[in-house]
Amino acid sequence: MKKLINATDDILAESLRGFAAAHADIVELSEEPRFVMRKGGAVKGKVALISGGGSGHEPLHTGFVGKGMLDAACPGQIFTSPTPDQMIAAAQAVDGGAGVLWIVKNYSGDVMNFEMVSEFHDGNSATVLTNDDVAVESSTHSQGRRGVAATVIVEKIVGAAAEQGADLAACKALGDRVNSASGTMGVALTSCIVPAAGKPTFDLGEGEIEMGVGIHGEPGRRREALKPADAIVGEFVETILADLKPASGEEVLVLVNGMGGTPLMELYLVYDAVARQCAEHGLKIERSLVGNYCTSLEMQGCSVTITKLDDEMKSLWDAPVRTAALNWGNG
Amino acid sequence: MKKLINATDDILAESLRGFAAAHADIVELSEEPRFVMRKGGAVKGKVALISGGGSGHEPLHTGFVGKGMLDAACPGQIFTSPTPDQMIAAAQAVDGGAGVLWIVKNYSGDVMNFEMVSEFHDGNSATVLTNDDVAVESSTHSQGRRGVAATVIVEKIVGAAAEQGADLAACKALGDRVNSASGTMGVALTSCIVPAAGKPTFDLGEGEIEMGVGIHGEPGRRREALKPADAIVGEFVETILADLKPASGEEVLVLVNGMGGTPLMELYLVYDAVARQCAEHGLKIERSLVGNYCTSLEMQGCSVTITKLDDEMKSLWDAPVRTAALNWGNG
Amino acid sequence: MTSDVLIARLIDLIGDRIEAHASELTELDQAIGDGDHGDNMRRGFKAVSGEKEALANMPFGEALKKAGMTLVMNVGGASGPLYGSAFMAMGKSAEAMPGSRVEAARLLEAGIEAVKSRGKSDVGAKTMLDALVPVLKSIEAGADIAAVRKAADAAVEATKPMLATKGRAAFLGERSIGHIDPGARSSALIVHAVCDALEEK
Amino acid sequence: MTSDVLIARLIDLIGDRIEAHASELTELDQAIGDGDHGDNMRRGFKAVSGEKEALANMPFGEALKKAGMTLVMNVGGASGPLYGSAFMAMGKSAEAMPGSRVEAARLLEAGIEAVKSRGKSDVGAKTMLDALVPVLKSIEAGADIAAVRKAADAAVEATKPMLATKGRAAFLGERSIGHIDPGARSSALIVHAVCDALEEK
Ligand SMILES: Nc1ncnc2c1ncn2[C@@H]1O[C@H](COP(=O)(O)OP(=O)(O)O)[C@@H](O)[C@H]1O
Ligand SMILES: Nc1ncnc2c1ncn2[C@@H]1O[C@H](COP(=O)(O)OP(=O)(O)O)[C@@H](O)[C@H]1O
Ligand SMILES: [Mg+2]
Ligand SMILES: [Mg+2]
Ligand SMILES: [Mg+2]
Ligand SMILES: [Mg+2]
Repeated sequence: MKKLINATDDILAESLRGFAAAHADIVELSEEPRFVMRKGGAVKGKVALISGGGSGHEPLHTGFVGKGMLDAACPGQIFTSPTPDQMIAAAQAVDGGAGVLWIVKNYSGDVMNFEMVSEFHDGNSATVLTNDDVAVESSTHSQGRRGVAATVIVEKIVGAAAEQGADLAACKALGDRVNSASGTMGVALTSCIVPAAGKPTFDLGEGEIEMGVGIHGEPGRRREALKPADAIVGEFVETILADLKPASGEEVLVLVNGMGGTPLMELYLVYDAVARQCAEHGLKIERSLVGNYCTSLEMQGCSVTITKLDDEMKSLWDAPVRTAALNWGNG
Repeated sequence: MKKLINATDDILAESLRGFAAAHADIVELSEEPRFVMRKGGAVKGKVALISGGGSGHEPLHTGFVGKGMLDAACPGQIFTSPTPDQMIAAAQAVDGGAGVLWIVKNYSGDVMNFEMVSEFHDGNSATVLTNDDVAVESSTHSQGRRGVAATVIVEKIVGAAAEQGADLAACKALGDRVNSASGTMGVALTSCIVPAAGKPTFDLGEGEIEMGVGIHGEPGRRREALKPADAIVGEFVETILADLKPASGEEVLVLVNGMGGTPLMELYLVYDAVARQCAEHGLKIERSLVGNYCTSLEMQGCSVTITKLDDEMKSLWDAPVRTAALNWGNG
Repeated sequence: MTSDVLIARLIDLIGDRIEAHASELTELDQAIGDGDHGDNMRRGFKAVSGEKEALANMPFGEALKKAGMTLVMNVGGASGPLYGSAFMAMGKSAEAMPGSRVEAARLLEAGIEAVKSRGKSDVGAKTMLDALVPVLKSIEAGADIAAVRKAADAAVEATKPMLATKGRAAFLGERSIGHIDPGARSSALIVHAVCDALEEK
Repeated sequence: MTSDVLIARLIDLIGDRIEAHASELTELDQAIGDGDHGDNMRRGFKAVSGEKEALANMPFGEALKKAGMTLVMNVGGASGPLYGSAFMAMGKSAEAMPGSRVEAARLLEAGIEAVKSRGKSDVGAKTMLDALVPVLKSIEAGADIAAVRKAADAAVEATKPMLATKGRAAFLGERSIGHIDPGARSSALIVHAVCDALEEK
């Protein structure tokens, strides 16, 4: 295992300290229990958006804390859901009296830990569960689908609505709507290495890829021979559109998300392929985002997310945001 | 070689098309000759900043084209300086009558190609040559030092000055000043793979790192055993400070730059180490940037740049910028 | 053995066994999960070990509840709330050390019920329940300590051909078949440690 | 051979040789450079091949100038301006096909001078000059075609122990020693191709 680290046990603490120091104008860090919150804490009268999940997906979620997006993020150990004490402390710090919206990716660990919060903490709250990964056919399991990169889009759009004063019920409804309007599929060219494990989660041969991979190095649909970007994107787009069933001429947002180890040059090449194929399907890409947003440590690969847009979602996407990882519209 | 690509010969064209499509609100692409320019082209009366260099360092330079930074960027083939026709066409497209400032990284190929431009094209122009890499002791060669990540800082600061109306001589002087105030050193944990070569440029053993590596997979100071982030950063900081000789209490900007394949989590951990060590040296980090800005394809590793700041540089750093890769201060 | 001695021995023995098998658990989790189960368990039981003194001086039920809470607040992931809820539920179900086979079975049953309701799952989904429930059955059937151990090990092996329908492995569908469930294995490790403690009596 | 035939043959022979040795050039460049020299040379001479018809119908000197410009506008990197400047300078130095050994030497010398001034370099810096200059010397010394070829190959080998002080390899310092310079090798390939063409005469 080759990483820019000191001791395995200190990775998370040191990385969060570096993050908080580099973005001291945007966030504040609580080390114990561990959470990152918007600088200044609770905003009176505003619904507080709190997300969290295992670490190793940076900038998700800490990089999305700030004005117009999350009020707090609770980072768990690498690939491990955070614990209820973190969520409770974060809620106490950022609840501005209008309630808390939890944004949770659909993994049993995450779901159970967030569920436990309500057993220890009361307060007005609701939960949006993201489950945008279309790779795994839902019929073959009872766990539902995984929440992956569309979580970024949910956090951005609902974050803007909360900033504009939407109440808890409206935020919850909007979050569910964005999630349902989104589909994602990913591919891995290489495995990630969980530091505590010290070796790759899986072994891919020189000519192999894992189609439909998750963001924890979980296996996906199938392992197959490396194929051209156009063919990979072809399968992504077909699978996502079969799920989303957009109308022809429908407006969409496209997120090409790097898994952490793939350079921008390749991500833009993938975006080019997605754009060509969306055009063939008669879809209009109205908004786009290309970069590393929901990663899986140093894994090489990418995911593509397509979200059907309506006018409200478009205007909320464009609304000002000021976080470490997304920053636009600020005077 | 595992990359998200179609044919090797099409990588650059497809990636640039994807880039231009994803950022159509910021840039325009000329495919033949190849350059990316600020949307709308020449700004009358403003010094035009043009940079360029081999591709594979994304977002450098195309990702820095836009208001407050570059007017145009000329991407060469991967790791290969662009050709004079690209530079000439870009200059014709963006020269607003106040002259062109070329920003060139110090590599013989880049220098020679940019030099040739003046033999084919006349017009008022000046060149800033960046050579911030302190890894290679300058006495052992006559090529001077390489230009690496500080180029980003030069482009940002001079870009802001040009946007505010500085003339060509002032832009040139400022660029030289920022370059001289900057030092960079990098490390590779893995090699990059040039697509046309199809295999890694160098082989590093499982426990080896290349200290002082460049951004083309060129070997650096020496190969050695993997060591903790603190020790790597220690050598970086010592070497850079020996070169910059900052006063105690001096204000600095720190750029922790990923080489393309290293996740943000590790880059922030490196930033934490840099911050601790700068504090020990009595330096005040006034500004910082952490992320993938001057990369080397999928190479794992990072570089650290320290720039001594004065008040003018600080205010120009903070000035609005609107590019694909850096975006702040815009209403 | 008095309750305080038993609690202290349980903490030591479970902690040692988890520590010794942490990489094995992680490897199992790498195959059908995300490769953190060993580290999760180790972190959790290290935190419990850190409270050994305090726990040993509590009534048995209280100690279990407190240990469960410690697991919940330190482990995270799926195993944190599951083992945490199990220990908390066991602590609630019995004030004192179980004095008989029947009481021991009741205790374990309470833990199992908590896992089922927390995980919205049951046997056959290729989870820790597929180790815990067979162990409970063997206790109820009157097995001696050696037989309980055997039952645990056999149950772990039996998760191999199962298709996962709960937890992270469920995302693999058919590809989850042929691998041992890491949570079943960690449950068996805990069962073994408990057996060791009881033998010391 | 008439000028048009020679030009066409040179284009074909150089192009073939570069194509056949592209990976070798890249491998040499991976060791002490950035691994693109093979691809650079191939791209450049492919572009020249694309203009074969037009070039063959030009006066010899014009064709060299045009070919040089094509290299400059298609190669990039260090080798683009260097080989491009060399060809342009050779084209400027001679209007017609060299008719004698002395004229041939003058032509090559013009190219070498252009490389020196474009690259601000000279022999001994471990560059293409360390292949080209020995070749010029052998021509001036009256070597036959076989001997010129040998001189080129020996010169390439002789770059191995050199310490690079120009080009990308210079950043390596001592670590550049022990490797052949890729540009010296590509220069030798071109020299070989020219020798082949002349032998066909
Ligand atoms: N819904 C559930 N019900 C019962 N056990 C479960 C459930 N989900 C997961 N598990 C158990 O948890 C184990 C995984 O734990 P761990 O790796 O620590 O958490 P995570 O899956 O969040 O990474 C699985 O092997 C399985 O035994
Ligand atoms: N200043 C120079 N003078 C003469 N030759 C040079 C100089 N710089 C580089 N070269 C030659 O160019 C070759 C490298 O060409 P190439 O790999 O195509 O360009 P780059 O180094 O820009 O990647 C070197 O092997 C060397 O022979
Ligand atoms: Mg986990
Ligand atoms: Mg090059
Ligand atoms: Mg796990
Ligand atoms: Mg090269």
